Amino acid sequence: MEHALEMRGIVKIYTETGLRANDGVDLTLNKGQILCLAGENGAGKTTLMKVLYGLEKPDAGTISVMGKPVSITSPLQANRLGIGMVHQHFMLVDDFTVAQNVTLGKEPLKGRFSYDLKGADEAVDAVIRRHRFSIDATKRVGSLTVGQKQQVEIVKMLYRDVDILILDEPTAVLTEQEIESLFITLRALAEHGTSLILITHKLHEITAISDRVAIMRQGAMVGDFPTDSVDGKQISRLMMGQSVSLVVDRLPYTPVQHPVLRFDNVSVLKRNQQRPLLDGVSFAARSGEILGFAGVGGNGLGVLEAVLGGFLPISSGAIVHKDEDISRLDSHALRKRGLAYVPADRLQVGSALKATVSENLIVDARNEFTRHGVMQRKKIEAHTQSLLKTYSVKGSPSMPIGTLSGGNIQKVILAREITQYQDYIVFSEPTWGLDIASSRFVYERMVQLRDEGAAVLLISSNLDEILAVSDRVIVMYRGTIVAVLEAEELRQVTKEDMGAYMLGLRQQEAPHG
Amino acid sequence: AGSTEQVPAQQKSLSVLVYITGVMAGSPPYTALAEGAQEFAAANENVTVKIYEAGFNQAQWEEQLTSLVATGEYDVVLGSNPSLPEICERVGAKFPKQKFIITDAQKAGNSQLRTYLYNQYEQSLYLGYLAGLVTTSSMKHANSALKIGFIAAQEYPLLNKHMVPGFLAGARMVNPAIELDFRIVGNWFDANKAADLASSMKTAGVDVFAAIAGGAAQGLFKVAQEQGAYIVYHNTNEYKAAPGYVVGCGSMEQKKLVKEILVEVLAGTVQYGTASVVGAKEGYLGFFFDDPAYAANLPADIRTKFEAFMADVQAGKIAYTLPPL
Amino acid sequence: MVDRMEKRRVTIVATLRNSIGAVVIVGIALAALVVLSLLLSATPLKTLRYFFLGPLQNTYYFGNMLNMAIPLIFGGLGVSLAMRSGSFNLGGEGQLYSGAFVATISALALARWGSAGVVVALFLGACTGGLLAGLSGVLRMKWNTSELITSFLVSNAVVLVVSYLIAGPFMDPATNLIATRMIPESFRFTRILEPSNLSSALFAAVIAVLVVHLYLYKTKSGYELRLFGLNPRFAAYGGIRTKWYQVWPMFLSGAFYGLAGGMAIFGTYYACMKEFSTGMGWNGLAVALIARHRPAAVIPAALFFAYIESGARNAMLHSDVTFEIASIVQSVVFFLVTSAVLQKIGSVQRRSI
Amino acid sequence: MNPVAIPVLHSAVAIMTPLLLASMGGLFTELSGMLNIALEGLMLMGAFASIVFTHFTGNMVVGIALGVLASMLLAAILGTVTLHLKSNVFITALAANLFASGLTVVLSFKLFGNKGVVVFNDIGRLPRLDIPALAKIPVFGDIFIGHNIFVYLSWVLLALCAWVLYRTPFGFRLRATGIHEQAMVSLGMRPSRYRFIAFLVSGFTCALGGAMLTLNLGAFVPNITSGKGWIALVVIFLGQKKPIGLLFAALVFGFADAFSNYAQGAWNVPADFILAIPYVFTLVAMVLFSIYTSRKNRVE
Ligand SMILES: Nc1ncnc2c1ncn2[C@@H]1O[C@H](COP(=O)(O)OP(=O)(O)OP(=O)(O)O)[C@@H](O)[C@H]1O
Ligand SMILES: Nc1ncnc2c1ncn2[C@@H]1O[C@H](COP(=O)(O)OP(=O)(O)OP(=O)(O)O)[C@@H](O)[C@H]1O
Ligand SMILES: [Mg+2]
Ligand SMILES: [Mg+2]
Repeated sequence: MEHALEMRGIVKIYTETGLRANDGVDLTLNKGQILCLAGENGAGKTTLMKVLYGLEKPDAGTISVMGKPVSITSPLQANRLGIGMVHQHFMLVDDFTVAQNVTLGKEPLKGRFSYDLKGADEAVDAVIRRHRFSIDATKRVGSLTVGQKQQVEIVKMLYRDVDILILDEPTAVLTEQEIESLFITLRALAEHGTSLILITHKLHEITAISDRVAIMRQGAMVGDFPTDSVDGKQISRLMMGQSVSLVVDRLPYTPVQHPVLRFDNVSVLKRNQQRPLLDGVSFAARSGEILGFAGVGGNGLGVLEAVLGGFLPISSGAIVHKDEDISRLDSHALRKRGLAYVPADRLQVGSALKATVSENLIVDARNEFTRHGVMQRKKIEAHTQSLLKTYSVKGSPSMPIGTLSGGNIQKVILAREITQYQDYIVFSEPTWGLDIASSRFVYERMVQLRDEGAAVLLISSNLDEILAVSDRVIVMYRGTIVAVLEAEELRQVTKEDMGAYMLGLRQQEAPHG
Repeated sequence: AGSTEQVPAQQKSLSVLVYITGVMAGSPPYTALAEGAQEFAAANENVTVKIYEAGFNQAQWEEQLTSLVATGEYDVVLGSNPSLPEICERVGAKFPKQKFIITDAQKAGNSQLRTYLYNQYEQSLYLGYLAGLVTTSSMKHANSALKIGFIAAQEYPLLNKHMVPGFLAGARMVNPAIELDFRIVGNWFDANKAADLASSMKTAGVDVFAAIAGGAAQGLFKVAQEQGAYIVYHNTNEYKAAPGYVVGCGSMEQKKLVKEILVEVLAGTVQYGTASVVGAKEGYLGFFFDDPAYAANLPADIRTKFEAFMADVQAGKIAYTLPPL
Repeated sequence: MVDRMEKRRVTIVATLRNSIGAVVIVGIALAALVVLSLLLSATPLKTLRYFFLGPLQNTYYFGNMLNMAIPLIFGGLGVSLAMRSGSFNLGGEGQLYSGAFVATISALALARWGSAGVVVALFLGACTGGLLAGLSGVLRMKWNTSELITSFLVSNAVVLVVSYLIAGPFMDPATNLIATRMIPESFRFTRILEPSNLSSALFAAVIAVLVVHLYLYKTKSGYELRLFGLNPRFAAYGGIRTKWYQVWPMFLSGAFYGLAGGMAIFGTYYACMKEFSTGMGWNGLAVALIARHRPAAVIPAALFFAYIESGARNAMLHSDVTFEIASIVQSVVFFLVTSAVLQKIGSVQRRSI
Repeated sequence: MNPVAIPVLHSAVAIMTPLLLASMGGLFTELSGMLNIALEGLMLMGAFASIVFTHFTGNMVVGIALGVLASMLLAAILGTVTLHLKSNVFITALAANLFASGLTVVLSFKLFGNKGVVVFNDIGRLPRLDIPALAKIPVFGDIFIGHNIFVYLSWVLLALCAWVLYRTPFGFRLRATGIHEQAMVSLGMRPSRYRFIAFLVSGFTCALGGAMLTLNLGAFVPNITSGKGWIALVVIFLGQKKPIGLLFAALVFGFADAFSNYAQGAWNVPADFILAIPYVFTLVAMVLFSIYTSRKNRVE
């Protein structure tokens, strides 16, 4: 069978840090094959793909496509060679519609010069329907949820009918349902002879979708098997050096009844938005529990996060922290009261990519490192060093945090927020794009906090995560609470039931958190 | 008290610095100053001239003049600006042998300094008188309104204290009811803004204009020709700038004065320490009667009235008090 | 410990690389000057000599060059502060001019106070500039009106008003210059390097650079300011007062411009002349950009700028170069001065295998 | 309608035209993600070159065309230095302004032996649009008819400009470049190419704006643009970076300026204050607009 793609001895060194992100990597891909590229955070997967897509110039190595040796110096060339890439981070123009984003650079014309907008809508709509996506070609991308944005990225490539499609962690931000439909699409593509490279950290996804799995570790290729010849344990052992399970053992559930944080009938309205973003939401987060919030993108999880973080003022109702009304407080005031919060968007909200690791680490504890308004460099240095050690972050205090891999960035954020926390802490999508080890690390920390008596609020669109670590689960639909599950009920509940709640097909009567 | 300088040997070479406080671009008086000196140098092979344009920023004039004087290359500095004397005094204090001769300025009692002040009040007076005659006349583009206009690039003492009041006073000698519409462009080059101002003034009833606006005056010339209005112009012959519409041009004999000054310098007879006011009587301010455009553009009755007035001015028969600068 | 040393080594290497790049740029720029003067000057050699050596040929020119750099340093610092916080201050002209004016009239009013008056007057001048720029900051904070444009508009209006005040109510009747009265002797900075105009304001400038550097990199407020500039959403998330950092840096940058004006008066001119500061605001901005908003780099940038400026001035004074030719030559230098590509030429690709 | 307003509005329409033209080109660079402060210099270049070439070729159309080329050449230099030598666009643009102001005078000295005003008597008046039928329409006719062709050209160009930006692939790519450069790169397009073209466009329209200043006058005055390029930049922002917005914003400034010209005669307030009116007026408009927009999308 002919190789669609063959990479030999790829070496990529980042001159700023002198780090060998790829160190003589070989990779082959057959026609119509789905290959999963796995590996811990910072293993070099994205780098390898950037090399293939012409975004990074390799320091050594050869690439041949469809048997022909090529040198790919720009994405333009990659496109010409039929290679398409869906990036780990969105490459979308928010102000444009879906169709305009998809057709950008390959616009249908009306006459000789003018852009056939209608034609674009139709063409893109056709692609969307053919692959059973759920997005509207005429909608502004800015108004979409992350899940839908991810779909746009994929449609972008399908529209360009590429022969080799790279997807860098496309599932990280998708919900069960979205992932399911994505996989159907990908299989269909493979049937039609498209070859796919899919980067993911989730073992069951690897087994579910791939024909072959290639595993990277510290810049090198450490394994390459037919998927059916290996099981999850082996894969994770190859990735991490030891096998990792996501089950974390914990103390029995004995929450203090008195709530730390309470929402009383909270609503958020916004001009020119037909329905409320949050609609009469009431719940209480108690000390010593992990309270999970599940929901499909677009149903208020992000809003809830924004409200908890103090970015979005509420329109009615009250938020009560330790018997004090904090409804009107902004982030600044909330932080003063000890808000600890791991945001979903770790790159835009959770960190300043150009700032150094230590500058990122001390942002909400900065007062502790100042005397008479002057920063105490030594103290900060020491603090950073120790945290980097305890959280085993690959990176040094003076590096710009932007040069760390996704997993390491998240570790830095966790370290910061956990040190900051006093009595409650918010995690939003804490394991997006994290490898198993890192994910487990996050869960261990969450449980540890809970066992120490924290009220942990976990906002996540990842059902396995919710079900794995929550003591109670609140399901959101269209900005309202449709179900609250605990104890037995929670242990009984199946993913299907959850799905029904999340899609608004089913609803508890008068659910109260 | 004037202190006469030692008479030097006849063939002594002379090096002159013409210090332009601004740029020659678009400024007839500065151009005349420079050309006068250059022509004199051309006529006397032992005379050399350096022209230096110091730019519009008055704050930098002293530093640059100091740099030039410090070289000791120049026997005398020629300049033309009311504010130069005080700068020259400060620079001169550092270089006691340096001599300065400044026109368009007034300062007595410094033995390094000789000044000549053009009586711009007087020129504005007779140009204003002509404007008065025109606006009250029945000439083609003259209207019934008793309103004349003055467009200036920017405001400065000589303008505010001599030219504008003189212009109005002159017009009021024709008819005390005449009003003056005075407007500012804001800079020396926005000719289109000047044009907009001019047409706005035209709609407000102005039919005769004067302008001290450098390059921006182009805008006035354009509007005058397109919309029909008359112009009396200071210091230079600009009849051709708007043929048929420029009805009178005053003259300022900067070149003549410069050459006479340089002759005195060569002869060593400069009355340093004294300040003179020169005007129509002395023959340094006048009017371009001899240009055919003058006779062609103005009806006989106006010309006779104006020439009579001019004669009186030159004879010193017109009574006015020169406002202090 | 080892890490510390390694870090130092890296930074040294980096700075060396940058300086090589800078040299390359200056080299090219100067080469361009040679070509231009060959084209535009009848006495190219003379022109070049005065252009390059003029500013250094005697204490007078050298002092004046340093003096020219002083307001550029203050202005450059101001802009750098604003830029670091993600604001753009295009109002330098008006802020500097009004600062100078207020400092001057305060000095005249406080004539009797002596040296205490100097401090107060400069402070008031700085506040004036600060408030003008701060206004743009407030507008951005409340309704996110582009501070870039509002500062520019405010400045343009203010320049006219100040000019009116100088030529009108505050004009010194005793002079034919359009200027205020002279500030009292006791307010004038001592001249150093006579006969040049250089004054002790130079030390103030150097101190200011130090202060700003320490503020930005050593204080909590400076840290917050920089983070806000790097990522406003992160700053908000981290509990930093984002509203404050839309106003405060603008205020500071205006204040430094105002100070630049005051220093120019107290150190050099002694009276506020009409439009004396034309161009200083823009030049301060240019200096900040050449220095890539690094306070420490503002000094060399300002000196470079002043060197080019006075070089041009010198060629005008002593050769046949005119005003316009000088500005063409300067423009060529500015075309190249910030080029990153040329910077790279200096940089040695570092391979660690 | 009162007799004062008509002439004021009439001259407002004329005053706004060079600003509108320049701001159109500026809009392209702005949308491509660059703050282009070289509009002033590009205008000056066009102003000088087009009248000089008209003088030498004796044909206004050819003259303007060559003038446009000259300005685009300067824009190309600016683009190359900024994009390919990766220089700070603000500094290079300042340089371009300095360059234009110097070069125009040097050339006019070399060509006409005069550093000052150069009057070209051989250049006819700009053709005007006088359609008696339309001119008769009461207010409209008085305000919009009888201007020189540049006024109407600018409206046509504005429509064209809107079409290019919102109805052609180029327009979408240009705007994408400004909003999300990486998105363009990842689709295999070169942002620098679109930015370079944007520079050329700004050279093109600025030249026309400048040409109107000199040809309208039949003379070149050093520094004749006197800050109009900067106002054009303001117009872009006040116009919310939208073609139709430019029209509105340019009119706001044009009106304020025309009004201040009138006010100088009508009020006795120090001229400097009245000269400040356009800036203050524009500032107020700017603020009011941003208040309006911030109110519009706010969480209640
Ligand atoms: N632009 C850069 N400059 C310097 N180092 C970089 C840069 N980009 C990535 N790196 C480093 O290269 C290594 C590999 O990064 P890469 O993003 O390829 O890892 P990854 O396998 O994609 O990890 P993840 O699963 O978290 O995305 C990491 O250690 C990262 O810190
Ligand atoms: N921080 C915020 N400020 C203002 N409006 C917001 C904010 N977050 C979300 N919204 C609005 O709420 C709508 C739905 O919210 P959002 O899509 O975030 O819900 P979600 O379920 O959190 O989606 P996701 O989980 O993908 O973030 C969005 O269209 C957006 O307009
Ligand atoms: Mg990756
Ligand atoms: Mg009349």
